[in-house]
Amino acid sequence: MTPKARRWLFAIGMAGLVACYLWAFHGLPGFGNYPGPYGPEILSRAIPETNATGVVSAINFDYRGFDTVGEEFILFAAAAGMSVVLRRLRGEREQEQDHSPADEVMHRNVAPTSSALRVAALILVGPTALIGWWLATHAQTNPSGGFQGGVILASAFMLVYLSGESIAFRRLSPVHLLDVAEAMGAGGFAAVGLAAVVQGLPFLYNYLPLGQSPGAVSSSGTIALISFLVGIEVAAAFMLIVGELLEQTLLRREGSS
Amino acid sequence: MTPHAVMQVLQVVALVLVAVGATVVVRTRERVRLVIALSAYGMLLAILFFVFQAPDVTLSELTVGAIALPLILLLAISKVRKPQ
Amino acid sequence: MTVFPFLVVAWIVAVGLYGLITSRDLIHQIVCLIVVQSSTYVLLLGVGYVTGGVAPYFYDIGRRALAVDPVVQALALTDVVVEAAVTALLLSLAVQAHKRFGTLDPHDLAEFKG
Amino acid sequence: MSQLFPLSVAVPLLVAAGLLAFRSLLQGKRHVRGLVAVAASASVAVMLLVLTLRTGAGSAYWFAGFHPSGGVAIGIDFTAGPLNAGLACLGAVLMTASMIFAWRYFTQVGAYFHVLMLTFLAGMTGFCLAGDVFDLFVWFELMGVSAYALTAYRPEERGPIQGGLNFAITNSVGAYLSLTGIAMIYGRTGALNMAQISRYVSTHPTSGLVVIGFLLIITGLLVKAAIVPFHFWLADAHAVAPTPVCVLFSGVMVELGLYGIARMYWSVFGTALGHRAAISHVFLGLGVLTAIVGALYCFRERHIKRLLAFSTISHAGMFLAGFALLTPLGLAGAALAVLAHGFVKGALFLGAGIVLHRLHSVNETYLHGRGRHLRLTGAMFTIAALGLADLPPFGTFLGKGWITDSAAGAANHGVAGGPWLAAVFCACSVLTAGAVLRVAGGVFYGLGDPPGEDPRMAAEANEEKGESDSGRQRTPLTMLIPTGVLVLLGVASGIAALLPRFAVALETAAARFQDQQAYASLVLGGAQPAHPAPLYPQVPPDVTAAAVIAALCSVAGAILLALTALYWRRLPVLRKGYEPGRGLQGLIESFQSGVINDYITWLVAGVAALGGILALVIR
Repeated sequence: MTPKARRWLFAIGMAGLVACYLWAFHGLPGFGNYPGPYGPEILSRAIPETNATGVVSAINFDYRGFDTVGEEFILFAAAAGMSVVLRRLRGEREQEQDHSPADEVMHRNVAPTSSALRVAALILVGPTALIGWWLATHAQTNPSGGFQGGVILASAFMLVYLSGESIAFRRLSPVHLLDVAEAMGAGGFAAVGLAAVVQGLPFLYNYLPLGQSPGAVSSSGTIALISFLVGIEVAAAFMLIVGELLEQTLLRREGSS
Repeated sequence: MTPHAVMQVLQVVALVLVAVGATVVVRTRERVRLVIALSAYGMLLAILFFVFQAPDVTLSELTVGAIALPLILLLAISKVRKPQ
Repeated sequence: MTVFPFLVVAWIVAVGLYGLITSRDLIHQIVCLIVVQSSTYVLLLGVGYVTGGVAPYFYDIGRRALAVDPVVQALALTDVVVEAAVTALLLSLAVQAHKRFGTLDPHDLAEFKG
Repeated sequence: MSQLFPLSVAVPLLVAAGLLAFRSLLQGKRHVRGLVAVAASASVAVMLLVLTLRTGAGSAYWFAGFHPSGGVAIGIDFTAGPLNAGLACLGAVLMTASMIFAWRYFTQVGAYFHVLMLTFLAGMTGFCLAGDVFDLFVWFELMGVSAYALTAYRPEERGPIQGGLNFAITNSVGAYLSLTGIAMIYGRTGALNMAQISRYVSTHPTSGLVVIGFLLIITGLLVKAAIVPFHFWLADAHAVAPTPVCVLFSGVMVELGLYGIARMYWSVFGTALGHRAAISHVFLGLGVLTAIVGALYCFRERHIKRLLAFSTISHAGMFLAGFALLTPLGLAGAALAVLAHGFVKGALFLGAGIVLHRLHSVNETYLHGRGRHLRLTGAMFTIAALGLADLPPFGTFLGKGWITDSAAGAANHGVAGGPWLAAVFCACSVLTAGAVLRVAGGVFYGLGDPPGEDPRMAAEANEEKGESDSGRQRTPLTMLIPTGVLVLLGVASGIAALLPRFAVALETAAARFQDQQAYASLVLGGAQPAHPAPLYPQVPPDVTAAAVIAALCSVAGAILLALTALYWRRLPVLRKGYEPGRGLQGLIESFQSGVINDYITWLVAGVAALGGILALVIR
């Protein structure tokens, strides 16, 4: 198809699609008039049933926890898929498992980073990791959860890289350990669900004590546990993703220097 | 102005910014600028979600849309800069 | 205001898809795909909004306060993860394609048809 | 039994996580890894088989124990009926077969292969059983992400990786449009559970929102099902993906898209959309168009994997036509045809995999006569090709027979269809099976004239070299046995369908699948609905003379066509410089030039066109 023909076909098609959208929006209640009943029903049950004051987390890790199992495994499959796709090409490939990835990087010239940036980045590592940890463990009370916490935890490690310590990055995130952590996070989530099945309860049933008062950090049973596991899985998956791309970048940089 | 009216103004402003942001991202063809535009777009979306009363989504959009994704993109771009 | 957020959704989809079909750079196309997906977040949060509602967190406010729909927020969160995963995988495919053929132009890549 | 619901998804996921966690421990122990993965997949197949046989009128399972209250679904549910659990079971069986096949297929099967195959399996199972539209989307995406990665498995080899990219981008756009539809429907009904949405939309006046919501939700599924004009990605993905993965793409993933469309129509939107005849015409038109386009593309293809992929597109069109008749018999026929096609097409792909493994090419022209020594493979490939041509007693014969019988009596039901559908099916079967038989005759028996030296051929010959382990002189049993078993299962499905008990059960299951009210009360009320007896058939559908004649015609036609294609140079009419299929090239390129931009343009245009048609017929 010529670009011109394509544009014309697209223009007609898109006009039709937008018309479809508008026709559908016409049938929606106006903005700000959400009619329910799903949301209000959950809002009225969440706190008495789970002792979690963060209702979104209660949905993500309890009411619709099964969605989150799928979601974690999407991330899991994507990280595994990246490892598959980015496996080094034949020419660059060393014999598998001959030496650890850290060794490979040791011999490379990494571009120098300015010392001010290094210091700033290193100083930020601690607080960032702390924030990530806090977010991952406070899903039940605050607008946070394993997902956001996990990404921030991963970015703490990325700061280590930014500080120029890419050797340290490789040491901190050897691929095997990350794989294990990721599998533990995602698999642990599924295992928490299966533990309920073993007890004769429905999958993912919230079988842990809910704690005495709503809003306490130790409240809400499996919600907090699952959020923590999701945090591990997300942090590991993101570090793997970045690590895979980083390794590619380093390989290239070496090739060109 | 009542709080509702203030909220509404904020929402309209955020929506307009998001619409403009999306257009800018799509119109940007140079790769590094594209990443910067995408990061800014993620930030705008985060603001929109905040005024939509969704702090949870705001936080993840900030961490993913404005930071993690642009970072991954940058790494990928540095990988494909020139044919070897 | 009653339909404005939804019009923005339609606009985002339209520009995202426009970018996707006119682009000759895979990286740009992947970014356009992110834009298309971002329309779904806006739509999800838009349909669940309640005028005058607060965020669904009851740590320090009364339990009976009017709140926006928490379900769409949970869905949007899931959606964000899906976006990150799909994008990462697509980028790795693009990197690989570039490595092999030295180009990211879909038209050039189509020459290597199997 | 109810615990089988979560186990059928959780087991493959946990095993996948375990394989990854113990990756370094299992380094070099490929047999342990393979055994664990095959065992997991086989156990899922058994669980789903039990679920299929025991579920009866259908059953629902609520995760985390959140049962619906007052007609509002609080949590997420899985529902199983014989049709959807059976389809998931087909997926698990094909998965097991292809993992066994892969055992010696790759020089080294990395842990990631099994991990991704198992997440793919979990995605398929979750998709089949999900009773919640957003949950459906999540499993759809898990299936998608695993499939994109598997497509690009072994990217070291020379070959077009952008097949994977085209696949991923087209499917993602479809999925996001689906999600948009889900959000729209949620904005009105405040529900994500299919039964709850169905109750809302059938008791409220049908607005544009419902029509477009339905259209957008099925867009992602139409893309997955490779229905014209959403089909372009499929052949690209098949050309790149490793052959064991192609078995799953063709045998079950495409059919899952069709299942999703049927589920959305029959469990959610059917009553609201009303106007049965109009909807029926729309889907029948799409199905027939897809069947014909797929068959034409199939016949002109020389790359065996792409050829088989186009044959899948053609068959997907026929299955869609079966669903579009909106009768229990049509749906039962489609279900049976899907089952048999899954086995037969799986066997054909595995046969192509053996050819690739032994002869290092999937180019039909290059392979001419080179497969003579692969006698067993050739025999199995040929028998499976005849199965594709509806040879009785393959299940494809009765499945398509039921569809065309139902179409012939369509006038009585006030829906689209007619005796002409049998002719269309026959023509498409002749074309696709003729192409496959041409391959079989040329490659395994050296029939036909040796092809002239094609300058492109030499370049293409080594294209696929090395996807597979090379230098072996024998075909391993781990490759031959799964292929043979799949051929046998294809025959067995047809013989089973000749038993009155099985046929009645299948048609009853189809009738229950089409009972929207019963589904809603099963899910939301938890009750097995009591039904007036006459709703369900008591007598098995006849094996009509028309169906037998049609099947024999298509077998004979396919053989004739294959021979004509092999010996066309000797035919006086065709001798003068005519090359079959070449004239189409320019026409095809004016529609699409193999770039993702074109695919997305057609996707948008297709959705808009469907929206316009639906707007006209439903008001």
